[in-house]
Amino acid sequence: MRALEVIGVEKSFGGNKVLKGISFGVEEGETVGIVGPNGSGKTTLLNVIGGVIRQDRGRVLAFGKDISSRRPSERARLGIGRTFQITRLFSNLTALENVMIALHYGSSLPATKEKALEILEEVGLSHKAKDRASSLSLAQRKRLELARALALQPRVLLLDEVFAGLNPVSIKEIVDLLKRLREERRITLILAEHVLKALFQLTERVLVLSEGRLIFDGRPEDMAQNEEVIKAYLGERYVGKGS
Amino acid sequence: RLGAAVSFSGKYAKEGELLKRGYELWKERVNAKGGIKVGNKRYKVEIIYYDDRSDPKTTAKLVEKLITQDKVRFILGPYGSAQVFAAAGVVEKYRALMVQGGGASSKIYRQGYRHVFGVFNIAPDYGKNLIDLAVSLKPRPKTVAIIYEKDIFSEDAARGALEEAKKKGLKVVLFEGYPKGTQDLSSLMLKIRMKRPDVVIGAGHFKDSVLVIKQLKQFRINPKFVGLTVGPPVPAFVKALGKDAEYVFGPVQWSKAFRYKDPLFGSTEGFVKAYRERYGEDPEYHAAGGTAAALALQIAIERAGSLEVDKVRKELLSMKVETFYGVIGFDETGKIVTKPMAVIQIQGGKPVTVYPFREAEPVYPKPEWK
Amino acid sequence: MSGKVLEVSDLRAGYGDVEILRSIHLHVSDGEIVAIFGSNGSGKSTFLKVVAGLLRPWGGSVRYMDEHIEELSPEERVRRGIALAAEGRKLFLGMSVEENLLLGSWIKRDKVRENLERVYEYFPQLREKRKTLAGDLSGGQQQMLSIGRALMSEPRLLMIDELSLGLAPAVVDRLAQIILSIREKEGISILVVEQEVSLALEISDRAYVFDLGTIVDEGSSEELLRRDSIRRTYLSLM
Amino acid sequence: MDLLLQLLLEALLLGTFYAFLSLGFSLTWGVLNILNLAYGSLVVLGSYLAYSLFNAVGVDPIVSLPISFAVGFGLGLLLQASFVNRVIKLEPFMVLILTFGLDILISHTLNYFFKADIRSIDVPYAEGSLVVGNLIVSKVKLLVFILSLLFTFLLFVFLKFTWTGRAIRAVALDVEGARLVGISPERVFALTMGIGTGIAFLSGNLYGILQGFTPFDGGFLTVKAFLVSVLGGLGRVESALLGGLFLGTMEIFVSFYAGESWKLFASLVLMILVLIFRPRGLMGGKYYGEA
Amino acid sequence: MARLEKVIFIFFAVLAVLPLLLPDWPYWGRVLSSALMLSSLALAQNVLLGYTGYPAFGGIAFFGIGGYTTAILMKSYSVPFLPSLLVGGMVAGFTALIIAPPLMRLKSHYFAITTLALQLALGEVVANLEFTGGTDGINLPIYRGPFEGYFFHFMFLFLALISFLINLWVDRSVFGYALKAIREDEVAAESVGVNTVLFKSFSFGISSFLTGLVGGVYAYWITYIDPTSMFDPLLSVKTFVALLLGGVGTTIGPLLGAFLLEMVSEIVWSGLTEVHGIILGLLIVLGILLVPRGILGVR
Ligand SMILES: Nc1ncnc2c1ncn2[C@@H]1O[C@H](COP(=O)(O)OP(=O)(O)OP(=O)(O)O)[C@@H](O)[C@H]1O
Ligand SMILES: Nc1ncnc2c1ncn2[C@@H]1O[C@H](COP(=O)(O)OP(=O)(O)OP(=O)(O)O)[C@@H](O)[C@H]1O
Ligand SMILES: [Mg+2]
Ligand SMILES: [Mg+2]
Repeated sequence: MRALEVIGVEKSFGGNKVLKGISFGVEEGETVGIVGPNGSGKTTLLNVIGGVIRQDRGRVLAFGKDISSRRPSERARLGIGRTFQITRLFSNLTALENVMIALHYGSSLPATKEKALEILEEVGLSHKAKDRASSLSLAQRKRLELARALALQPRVLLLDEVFAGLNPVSIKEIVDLLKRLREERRITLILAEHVLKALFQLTERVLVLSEGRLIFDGRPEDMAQNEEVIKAYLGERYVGKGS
Repeated sequence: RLGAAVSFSGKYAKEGELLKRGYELWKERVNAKGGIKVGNKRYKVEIIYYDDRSDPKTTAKLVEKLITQDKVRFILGPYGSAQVFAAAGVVEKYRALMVQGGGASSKIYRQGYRHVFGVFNIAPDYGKNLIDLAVSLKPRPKTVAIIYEKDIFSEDAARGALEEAKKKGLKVVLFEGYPKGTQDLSSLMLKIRMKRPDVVIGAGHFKDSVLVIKQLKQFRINPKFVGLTVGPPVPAFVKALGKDAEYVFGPVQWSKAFRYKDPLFGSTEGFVKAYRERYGEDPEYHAAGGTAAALALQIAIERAGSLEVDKVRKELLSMKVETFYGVIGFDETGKIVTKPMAVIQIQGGKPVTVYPFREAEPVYPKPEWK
Repeated sequence: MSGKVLEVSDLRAGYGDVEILRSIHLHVSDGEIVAIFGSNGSGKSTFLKVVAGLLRPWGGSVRYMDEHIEELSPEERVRRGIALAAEGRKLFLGMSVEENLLLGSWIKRDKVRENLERVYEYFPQLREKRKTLAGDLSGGQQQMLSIGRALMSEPRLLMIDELSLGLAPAVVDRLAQIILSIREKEGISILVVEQEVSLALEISDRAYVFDLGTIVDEGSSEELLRRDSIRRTYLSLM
Repeated sequence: MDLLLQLLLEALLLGTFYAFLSLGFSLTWGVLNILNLAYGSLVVLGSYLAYSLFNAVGVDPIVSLPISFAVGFGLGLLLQASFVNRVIKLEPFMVLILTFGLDILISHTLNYFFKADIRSIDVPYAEGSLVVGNLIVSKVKLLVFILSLLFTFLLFVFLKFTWTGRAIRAVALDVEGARLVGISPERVFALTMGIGTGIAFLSGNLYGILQGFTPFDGGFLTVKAFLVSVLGGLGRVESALLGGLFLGTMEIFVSFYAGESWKLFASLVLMILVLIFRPRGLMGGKYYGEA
Repeated sequence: MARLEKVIFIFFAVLAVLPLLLPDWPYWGRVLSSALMLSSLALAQNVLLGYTGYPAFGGIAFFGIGGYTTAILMKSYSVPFLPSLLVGGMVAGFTALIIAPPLMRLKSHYFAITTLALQLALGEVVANLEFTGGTDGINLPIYRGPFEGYFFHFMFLFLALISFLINLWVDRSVFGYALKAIREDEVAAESVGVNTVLFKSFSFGISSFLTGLVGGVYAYWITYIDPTSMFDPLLSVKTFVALLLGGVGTTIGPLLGAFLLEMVSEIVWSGLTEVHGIILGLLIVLGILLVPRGILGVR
């Protein structure tokens, strides 16, 4: 079954067309990378799928259900979890509480707490459980966002630049974590990402956005050969270096 | 010991000050005679005052404080119907006793309160008297505009005027209220200016009266008859407006032209004289009302020979005494039912009684503003 | 002058009573590009904040052009030529791109126009978006604006936190070129925090490696690039 | 027809005064992100200053205008030095309460010294009114109108054509960001607070000429200033003018056709609707300090 | 924390027997009632501001609604007190629930001021209508019945207890966590599955229901109400000062703040009646400058 289907989505901000007729589908358990120049509309696209932004035109289907006009919270409960490019944590609450809130349809409080701790452990943040989210460093915040999204038991995970600002060690850890999740729970992953090295370890399929248009949909290897993609996104030098 | 929460500041500062003078004059007079006689003991009178800033809920709070904290059982009323109204509930709740000469709204007496008495004729009489006078003048006016401040007293007074005007066949071209504390009546003035009424009645308090006159002049509105419920008899009215105050009419609860005997001052004249000696100007009705309220309370206490609220209350209900202020007697609801009102006009910078009996002839129609 | 634009010794700093930086020794010479990398949460950003004056050091000394600046306010430091493109960017989100840039030249008001042209040359995207509110920019565009604004004050020492954060590869490339050419043309010193180690070492002359609030390694970039420990931890993984 | 003209005239005169009155308020709001609930009381303070100067020393209330501004400016600096700098870091809502406390403090202090009596400054040469055809204009209103217009224009020029204006806004948006480009936020705060309070005093001076006032007028003046700021949208002098005229017109027409008593109600409801449906004011444009 | 909360229950118990112990009850009864009333109001607002992050500066609008509903039912329809009160609270609560979705799109001081405008506007409406008694206000019947001198003390004590329990529940429950998430970041809250509109409306409704109840009891207690006293911005301020003084977002803070503020202002009021306004203003200013986070503040 298709985990996600985006059909002809358009969005503009005050005359500025940011998404122009985007359509694609993602199978359950598949991992898809979204890349593209800065300002090409990746974040906007994730926001439309997550429901934070309402599209002007087009539809979004999840597991066959039309969710185009559902609230973000409903989508979350349908199993669409996400992280934000510029992190949006509950900054005055502790890391633990941040995760607990996402778990809030769980059972009793102590049980929830235990579950939350487990998830923090999973993303390697259990030593910061009692710290306030606002005191975390950038990378720690990213991990916490991931933990919070995982707490929803998502079937689809939208990740907006999770690797940005992470050092190679952390990147490796997160990559491994995501791989494991994919295997254990068949989670569908959609990553908007600039850290291609990390991305390519995870995915077999890349979508390239440019000025709000989908200009490429295919394997990473082919992407590096695609003239248009090179011009719009990668730059000559990247190709030169070879990947 | 008595207590009073009166307005010394705010909208009603002028009237409140006069009321206090009335209380003070009474106190000094009584204390000079050795105090109030209860049974065979005499008690010196002491009055605790608080300033309610012309704000009813402050009044209520202060009266509550007087009763619970200062342990006062007998309250001399505040100035202003709204204030009296607010105080009344508190007095009733604690079963204290209030005699007041500062609130005239008829609403005060419609609450079924048993511990509140008042020496003012009720507010509709203010309006009624003004209209009665107006229609008795030649040439008989045909149209009237009535504007009022939206407070418990003024609205009541304005309705009195409205009813009387209808009864006497005057055409009411404007009947409109404005909120408390309004400082600019431009839009009302524009309306009056359009309707050109013969009579303008303004129901409000001192400050409103001054404002109405100023703005009538500013908008060059010249009715034949201008009557204001509160203000004209107060000396400060003339002071504030000078020449513009001339020929304005105003109803009074009491006039120094009254002729009565009095147990404390001997007679109305005696009261006027005492007041003049003490304060250097003639008394008007606000002060007189204060003195009269206190006097009524005193008489009731002395007759009861006790400081128990219930006994004093019984005496108040049954009393019928002649004082400088007129005959004081109350009905079941606590309002005075035994005395007349009058109307004055400012002439030569002084209020003179022109109705129902004439110290001087009323000047009518009123000359234009200059 | 000792030839050192920035010289930090035995610097300690933290938040509340948690010590984050313990005894940092670091310097930047005139015209040098220095990179900082290291594990997450090791205090890199904290260090830049201290140099920019946004955070008071607990101890140690910070000297800029041979003068102690520990007590100076951030704005005074800007006046003397220290600019920071901060983590979290600190842009004026409710103002247009151009206004953000203009304000970057607050202390060089007479040369606004020139500076503006220069920055637009470096970042043509910003010229296109110059009427857009900074808050409506995409993440990468904001990063450019942040660096552009820092350049507007004609700094002597330019500090950039997370240089390539969220930028498309093409932009990263260009940025690397830009950094080098800025140094070339303007002869200023640059201190960058960068996670992408190969990039960091490529553009810098020297580098420091942070871990847990201390410097665990340092040296010329070429040297570090060859060093085994670095290769193993930071470069071989991918 | 005459009536309509008359009403529009009144609206113009009143609205322009409201516009000027609100400028100081919207400035401190926009820049310092301080919703100064004590603003009205500061205005009233200005009225009492002019009143005292007039009654005690005999200074003409027009001559006292520069004095008012200077005193207000000084007071602004003082306020700034004594707490605004500390408060700026607090949650906006805390500041709201704080300034309300300040409002209570000022109004009750005034009440203590001046009592709650209604005072007025009578300008002898502006008494009475002009009659043009069937229109009637009170001279006082005309005078206040002209002065308000003049000051509004001056402020417009200052904000529009100076670097200071830009710095002021930068600080409003991101204090640390401003520091990073070399602006001293403290100085900008001081300046803004000074100008804002100066305007409060100036308009207080005008208010005193316009009509009677009491120590407790501050509350509803704050409401007016707030209304105008919200109606027009924050941040621009033009918006304030629009907001002022809008409010003035509405007040005049509502009080004429629906009665004086519904005036405040109408403006409040209007404001609520505008806030909910056009939170950026009628002129659009984003508020300062909002991403 | 948990221990401190036990202390609060003891405190409530003490308050319950206090009427038997204190001499000069009418006086102390009044003071304690005021303090308990303020506590309830502060606790009610705490649900909204402390946990949900919405400062309903004009929350006293619902005090007015509750008070007037109760008063009108009792006076014009001769409904007994308790049913009237309950209806009063519910009218307040439902009104809040209904207006919440559009109103709560506004945040921070925009929300604060809009609710304040609402409060003033309602005051104006009430002042202009006939059946509300207009500006004249309403005189309620006077309570004559068992425990005459203590009745209102117990009523307010009961309300404060209820409010406190609700706060405790919110502080600990899953529901409360959802509110806290809204307080911190609504977009993020939505993204983890919290229906923000629903939850914040509920929070507003609960807070307003409590506020409405307090208004109803107050009206009956004070016996005379008018628009200025029931929609009084000063009461809003006092509520929030109590709340902020004690500590927003804690269960005990509001109680502590309210008692502190009421005791201090009682002392000031009875000792220095003439200048109490000045002192009150000064206290607010100093209080916020000195303890900007509240005595027990967490945020
Ligand atoms: N709220 C908004 N209002 C107006 N324009 C917006 C808004 N949000 C985004 N934009 C514009 O839409 C375009 C796409 O932005 P988006 O954040 O989706 O880009 P992106 O692909 O995620 O870029 P990056 O890689 O830099 O994060 C940008 O040009 C941006 O300026
Ligand atoms: N405002 C703050 N209050 C308390 N602790 C903080 C604060 N900011 C950062 N920290 C802590 O200080 C440590 C160092 O943070 P810093 O941001 O300097 O790290 P960094 O090296 O820049 O990490 P990253 O690579 O993730 O950006 C972290 O453990 C973080 O939790
Ligand atoms: Mg993005
Ligand atoms: Mg960092």
